[in-house]
Amino acid sequence: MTAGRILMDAAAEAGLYGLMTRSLGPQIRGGESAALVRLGTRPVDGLDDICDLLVAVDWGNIERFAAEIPLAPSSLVVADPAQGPVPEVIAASGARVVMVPFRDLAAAIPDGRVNMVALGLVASLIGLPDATVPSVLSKTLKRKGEAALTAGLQAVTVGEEAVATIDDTPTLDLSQAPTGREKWSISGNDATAFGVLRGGVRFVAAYPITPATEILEWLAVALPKVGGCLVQAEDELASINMILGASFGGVPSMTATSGPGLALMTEALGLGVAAEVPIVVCNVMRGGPSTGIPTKSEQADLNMAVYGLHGDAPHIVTAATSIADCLFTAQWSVYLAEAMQVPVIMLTDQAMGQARAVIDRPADVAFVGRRETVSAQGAMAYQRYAVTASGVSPMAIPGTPECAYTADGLEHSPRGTPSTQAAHHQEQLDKRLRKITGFDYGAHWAVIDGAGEGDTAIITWGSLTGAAMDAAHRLRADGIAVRVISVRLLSPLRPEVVAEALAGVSRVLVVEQSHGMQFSRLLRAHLDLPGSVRVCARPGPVPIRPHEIVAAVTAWDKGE
Amino acid sequence: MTAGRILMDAAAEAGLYGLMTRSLGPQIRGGESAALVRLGTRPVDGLDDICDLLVAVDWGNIERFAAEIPLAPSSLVVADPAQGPVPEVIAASGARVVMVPFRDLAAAIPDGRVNMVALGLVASLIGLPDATVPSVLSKTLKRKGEAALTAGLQAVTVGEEAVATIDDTPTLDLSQAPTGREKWSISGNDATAFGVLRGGVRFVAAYPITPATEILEWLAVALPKVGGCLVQAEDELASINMILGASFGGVPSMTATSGPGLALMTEALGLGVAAEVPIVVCNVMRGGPSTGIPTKSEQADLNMAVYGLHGDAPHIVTAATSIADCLFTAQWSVYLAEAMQVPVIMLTDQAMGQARAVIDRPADVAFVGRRETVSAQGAMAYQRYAVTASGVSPMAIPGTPECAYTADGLEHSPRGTPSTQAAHHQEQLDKRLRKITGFDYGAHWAVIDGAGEGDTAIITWGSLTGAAMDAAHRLRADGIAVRVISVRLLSPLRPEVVAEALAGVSRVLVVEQSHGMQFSRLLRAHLDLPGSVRVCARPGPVPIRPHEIVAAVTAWDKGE
Amino acid sequence: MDGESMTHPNPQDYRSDVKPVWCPGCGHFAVITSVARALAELGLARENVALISGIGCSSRLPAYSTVYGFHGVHGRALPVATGLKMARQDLTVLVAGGDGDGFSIGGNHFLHACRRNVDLTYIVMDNSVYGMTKGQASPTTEADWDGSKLTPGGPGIAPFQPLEIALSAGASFVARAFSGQPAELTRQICEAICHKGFSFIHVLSPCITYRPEQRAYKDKVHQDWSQPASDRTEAFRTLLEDDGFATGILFRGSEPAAKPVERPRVALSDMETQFVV
Amino acid sequence: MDGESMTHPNPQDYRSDVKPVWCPGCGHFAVITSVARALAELGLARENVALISGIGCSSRLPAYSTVYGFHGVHGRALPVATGLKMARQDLTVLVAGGDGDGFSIGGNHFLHACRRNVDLTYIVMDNSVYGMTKGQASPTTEADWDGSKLTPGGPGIAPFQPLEIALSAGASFVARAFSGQPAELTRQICEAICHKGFSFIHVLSPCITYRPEQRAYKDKVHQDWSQPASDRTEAFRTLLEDDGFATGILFRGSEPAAKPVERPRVALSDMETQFVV
Ligand SMILES: Cc1ncc(C[n+]2csc(CCOP(=O)(O)OP(=O)(O)O)c2C)c(N)n1
Ligand SMILES: Cc1ncc(C[n+]2csc(CCOP(=O)(O)OP(=O)(O)O)c2C)c(N)n1
Ligand code: SF4
Ligand code: SF4
Ligand SMILES: [Mg+2]
Ligand SMILES: [Mg+2]
Repeated sequence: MTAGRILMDAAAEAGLYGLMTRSLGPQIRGGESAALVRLGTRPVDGLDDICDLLVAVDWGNIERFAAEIPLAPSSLVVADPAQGPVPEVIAASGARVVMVPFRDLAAAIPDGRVNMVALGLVASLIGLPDATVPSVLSKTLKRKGEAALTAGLQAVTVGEEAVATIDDTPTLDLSQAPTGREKWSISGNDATAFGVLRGGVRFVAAYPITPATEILEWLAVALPKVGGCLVQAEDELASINMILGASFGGVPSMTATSGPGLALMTEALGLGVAAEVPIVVCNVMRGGPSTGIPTKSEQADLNMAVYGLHGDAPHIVTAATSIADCLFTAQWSVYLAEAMQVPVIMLTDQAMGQARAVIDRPADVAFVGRRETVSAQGAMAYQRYAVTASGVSPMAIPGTPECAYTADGLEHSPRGTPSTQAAHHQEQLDKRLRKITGFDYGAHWAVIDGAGEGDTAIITWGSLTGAAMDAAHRLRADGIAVRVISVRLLSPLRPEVVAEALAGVSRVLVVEQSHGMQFSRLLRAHLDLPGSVRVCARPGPVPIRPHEIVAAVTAWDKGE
Repeated sequence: MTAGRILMDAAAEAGLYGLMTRSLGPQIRGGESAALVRLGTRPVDGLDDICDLLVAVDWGNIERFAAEIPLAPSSLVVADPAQGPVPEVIAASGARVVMVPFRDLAAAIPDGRVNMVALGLVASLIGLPDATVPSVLSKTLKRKGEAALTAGLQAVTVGEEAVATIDDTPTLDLSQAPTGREKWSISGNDATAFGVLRGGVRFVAAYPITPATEILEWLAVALPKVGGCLVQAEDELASINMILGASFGGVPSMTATSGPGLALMTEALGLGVAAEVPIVVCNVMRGGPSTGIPTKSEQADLNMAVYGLHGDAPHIVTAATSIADCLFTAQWSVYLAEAMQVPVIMLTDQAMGQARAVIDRPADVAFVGRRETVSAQGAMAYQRYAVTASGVSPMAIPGTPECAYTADGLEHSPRGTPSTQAAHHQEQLDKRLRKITGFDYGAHWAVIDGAGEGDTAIITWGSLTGAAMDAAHRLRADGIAVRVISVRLLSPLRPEVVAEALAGVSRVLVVEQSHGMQFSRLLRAHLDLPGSVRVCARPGPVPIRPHEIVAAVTAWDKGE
Repeated sequence: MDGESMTHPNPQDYRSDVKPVWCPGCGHFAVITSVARALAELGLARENVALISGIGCSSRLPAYSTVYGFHGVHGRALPVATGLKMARQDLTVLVAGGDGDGFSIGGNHFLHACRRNVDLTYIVMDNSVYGMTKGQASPTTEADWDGSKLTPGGPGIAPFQPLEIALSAGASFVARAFSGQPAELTRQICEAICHKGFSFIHVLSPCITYRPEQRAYKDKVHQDWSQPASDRTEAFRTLLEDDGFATGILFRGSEPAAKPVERPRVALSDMETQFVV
Repeated sequence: MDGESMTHPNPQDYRSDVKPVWCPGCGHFAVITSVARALAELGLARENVALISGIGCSSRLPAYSTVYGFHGVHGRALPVATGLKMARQDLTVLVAGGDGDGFSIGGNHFLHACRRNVDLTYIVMDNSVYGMTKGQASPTTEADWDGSKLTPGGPGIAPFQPLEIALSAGASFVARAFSGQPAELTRQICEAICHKGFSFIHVLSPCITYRPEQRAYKDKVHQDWSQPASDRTEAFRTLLEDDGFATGILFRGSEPAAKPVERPRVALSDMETQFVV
């Protein structure tokens, strides 16, 4: 892991972009793990088809990881001969295997570590400028003292030298790398955390859960520095209700969780809808159902996020389209929640949240949550749930004189008193729907590449966006014009805008990572997709790769 | 309430069918209430368009109820002059109003009660045979002693006599009433309770909630008589997990709840899906979202029931189509849960659950839950989650030697040990989906009236079935051939069978009681409805009446 | 107790015009009256007070008062109040509800609110029954009460001990009152509001409809706890002798209330540096 | 304890071949060993025992044994076990989990399981941390433990008192053990299984990874409670002196365990009569 991160930072110093995801075994701590790094001269939002280079310092339980590390005859595998014969699953790929005695090389250096030897080898193999790794290494190992740094630098050098024993090595063309831009190295979870902070969140309550905990840990440290606070709750029922309380008090609030926690929050989300209390819940998806596969990624909480509330409970569901976009989408989500006084569920996933990317410094966007409030009014004239044209009723914040009201999950009159009357129910249901369907979301509802182009549309969402964009790039290179639509606003899904973005195509390929084709069904439920439709869906944890999307489109071309 | 029930039982003695629903005000106890009774010579599964006869013993808060009691110029309103002038909302309907001094008449009798006078009046007005009301009254008031009975009988007689002051009264043609059939008077909630008992349920855990509590109360008394038991849990999280535990132990189990409670159960429902533990959850829908309108009906928990679980978690959702059908659907639900080792959510609603009907004795159906189990096997050979062709893996019940396994919500291998491997995940997801999509549900997936007939299909579900059937009846009488499909198996919605039932129509009218058109969207998500589609949807609490459905179809005919 | 005071307010100023749904004679009437009196006595400005509740007859309280209210979902009043107070230290936050809401479905939040010691005043109107859902046994119902069809013959479980649990869980103010003695109840509410930390008042509040025998509470209660213990162990010893009908303030501790941590302020733009490569 | 006995079983017969995910040195290893030993000692047939858990490192226990197991969701092991035992009185039902699972998200079920007194044996492996999610504070964590980024500077809350709460809530068997003393733990598990009613064993079980300082537990524990109290008040008095490291069986009550009510049998067809008009 450490080696992977240093490699990526070093590449960033050389002007490259990068992405690093991790795959862990079942052991709580220690045990096997794999770091998957992709580097590029353009921003990297997803993994590539195959792994060009695999450095295996040991083969422990490689079967568990093999599905997530695709190899081909063009791949180069560097392994330690002391770890025994090349496993069948690797050999079967046809990849070229070369041997480097990592352990022996490391053992020859006092305090030498195997992963540092491997790091030096990789950096040199792909041709990173000589100074970059040592430079990052000295920053990283600074705290560990002089001896550790010396050992690290030595090990790296030994690794670099070992490259000489390998011929015909893959390299990166660094000349294409942009220079002079400020680069950030950030994980999706940190980006989400910083995004909600930028959006104005000042209160968080939460219960830890994999893979969302890092969002909370980042905010626990950051919030007190901006006058806010985080409360660790006894469970998710408490955390969601705590943020409803804080937001009722006028303070923009959020929590983060994953599937099982979101399931426990749906009752209170409905309360947020009915009582019109803005909150943001970031749900970092993992493999489901039930406890499922906590450390791996999937896009299968979409149904619950969109439909999981009882009664007619319109609310907003957004999804980040990349690690960098976690920041934008988080900030936008806070903005939407506050503007419409409605709960927003923001979806990301493990593949995004726990991965780290080297990206361009994200632009500062203007979205800061701002709620329509009232100041002191004539005595008792205040109607908390006034029926307005926009559907948004100005909200009194405790402390405002003459406007006290009771927020209520019981159906109510405009004033907020409980009512069982059909007319009040209809009126409030209409109002709560109107405020979110009539809102001007601008162009942010989706990220579109190749707008208006071609006969084929690829429509996707979330962490598959990178693969879809890559696929489109290749298809265009092959002369097939396609457009890619990655939907950021999953609910309310606005049929008109989706239809407009699809106008002119005769084929739609839906790409998603769920066994139940949840995204495709969601689209169908709201609009008639034009022309013929195919779905490229697979459950987690193995992500859909660009070549699979390319293949799906070209198979269609061939009439398959 | 009592008077309404006596009236209905008396009508039943005369061979009539009936339906009684109640509408309550907000007071916890006492306060205003209205009993709506419909009688007929054919089974009555829904309310009619208008109320033929309204007996108002007082006008207290009539505005609250007016929307639920439609009047027309043809209606007869009988009111007590001492209660003041006829309210505007009643007068505006154009109904004929006649005055009867209920209170004075009752006051003239020692211990005379107003509602008994009204009962006598109504029974006589509609022409029930003289003996029926006294006969039911003596059974009902038996426990209250001789004096109460005498007072009751006297009051009824006084009421009957008061009819002489009214001319041109509505009567029922009793000659059409079938005779000699065994009739039951049963509420939807009692029917559900008896249905699950027939299905084999022997353990229930629950937390009280309106309007589901009666199911639980009935079962609390009945279960010990068949060797079972009911546990009142501390909350819904406990109750759903308790029934998972009992069912893991081999005992068919269920719970009942309403929207807010179901919201708290979704995490554990997902566990039931992943660990393959059969359970039945009966959800009696009330107005939503959030606390909503607890005492009134709506069909808006459909989304949550179908989609409300995190991850890809295929399970079964059924819906009763009438009060009588609560019995069948409950029993069938237990059968399905046990046969497929899967959670079943059965939907009914307040309008069905808390209403009472006079019906023909329901047939004894053969569906009794039976689980595929294993007996002692060779040591350690047992695979709890074996991948089978049907998708159903035989289950070992604790107590069976050599088959001990661990039921798990973590993804697992066929043996049941935790696994994060893509292949295991795919295999188990496939299996869990296959077992419910490949099952032979026979014709029970829907109640169909007029199969294959006409150009127009009305597709609906739940407590609107009666109104849809009534509407179809009238349309046919007007020469418009229609078919009605009321879907009992809402999930998995099987596109082929629905399409087959719709074959040949060019128009589909979807009828449902939800603001968000949840049923219509569910259908769209799974199949292309043939021809043109219209949706007749309205939130609760006012049910959709037959004439509205007729109007929707005829408007179409007129090209509106 | 925070926020500015009103000049000589009247208890009526804290009562709204919404008609309670309660049955005539319900013990809960005296609780809303006592809350209004206490707020008037302390002269708290209405806009600086929030009254949070869950679901149940008792939980209807907020709409009947003129302070800010939040009528949430069943069992979750304490978390809502905790979030509000942690985000808005300037408000006085009261929480009200029933024995079902607070000790059954809400039991976990009760435990953790006692421990957390956020400055809230929690009033539980205990009638040993679920009034709202028409009379089922609650955690404080006697083991042999057979008034509910859901538990024929009685729940058969030893009743929940609210004060013992509150003390064990770490509540810093623990009292018991009877709704039939509104003056004492008012006094306790005032003291609880003034106490810095989590205050719990257990109010015996009869349900006239489903537990008519609770009318006899008035003959059973006895004000024994005239001086609050300041030592938890001592309070425990007192409680070991309790018959469930002693009233008064049992315990008042001095642990500091939980508050958000204060840290030097940092501009958002300065936080960005941690991401720069 | 129910069901038939095996003849001279070996503790190994109760251990599965599944490799634990635990870190080397984790306290939980000794707990599965002790459970296996206790089952062997009592000679319980594997098929008549069920081991139920929630989610956490500790909750992984079931898969490592050869009895029937249910690895449910986080915090809900007790209800699963309650349902199982109420439906299947013939089985011996054990429940195992962590301090987060049992006292944080599962706190309400803990309270009500203690009250309900169903015949279960509940073993909580307390390491005062959430091991599984990589080291956050749990309810039993010290107020000033600053090892988690989620609560910088420490959770700041007085630790939850499992034994006091269990006693207050009505548990009928309450004990504490240390996973470093497996013989005593085994003895307690045997006694708890044999006890008719809800038994709670609080096991101090170090998390070597996130709380390495807990290695010192071995120097802190002291077996003080050699004779269980049979009087709840007496047990309470003992507990008022507890430093959190006393081990032994604190209390053993004699309230009858909850069981399904027995009623004369009625045929389903006879029940129909109530509906006939
Ligand atoms: C999640 C959920 N479950 C159940 C209910 C039904 N319910 C409403 S109030 C109540 C109990 C109220 O009892 P208590 O808190 O003692 O208040 P009381 O009415 O006695 O004052 C219940 C079970 C609900 N509203 N929500
Ligand atoms: C509903 C839900 N929320 C959160 C989690 C994440 N989670 C898994 S285990 C755990 C805590 C485990 O701590 P503990 O019970 O003390 O067990 P330990 O790992 O320390 O043995 C948490 C918070 C979850 N699985 N489900
Ligand atoms: S039911 Fe009981 S608690 Fe509810 S309002 Fe009536 S008397 Fe009060
Ligand atoms: S993290 Fe702690 S509790 Fe979990 S296995 Fe490792 S040592 Fe044990
Ligand atoms: Mg109560
Ligand atoms: Mg722990």
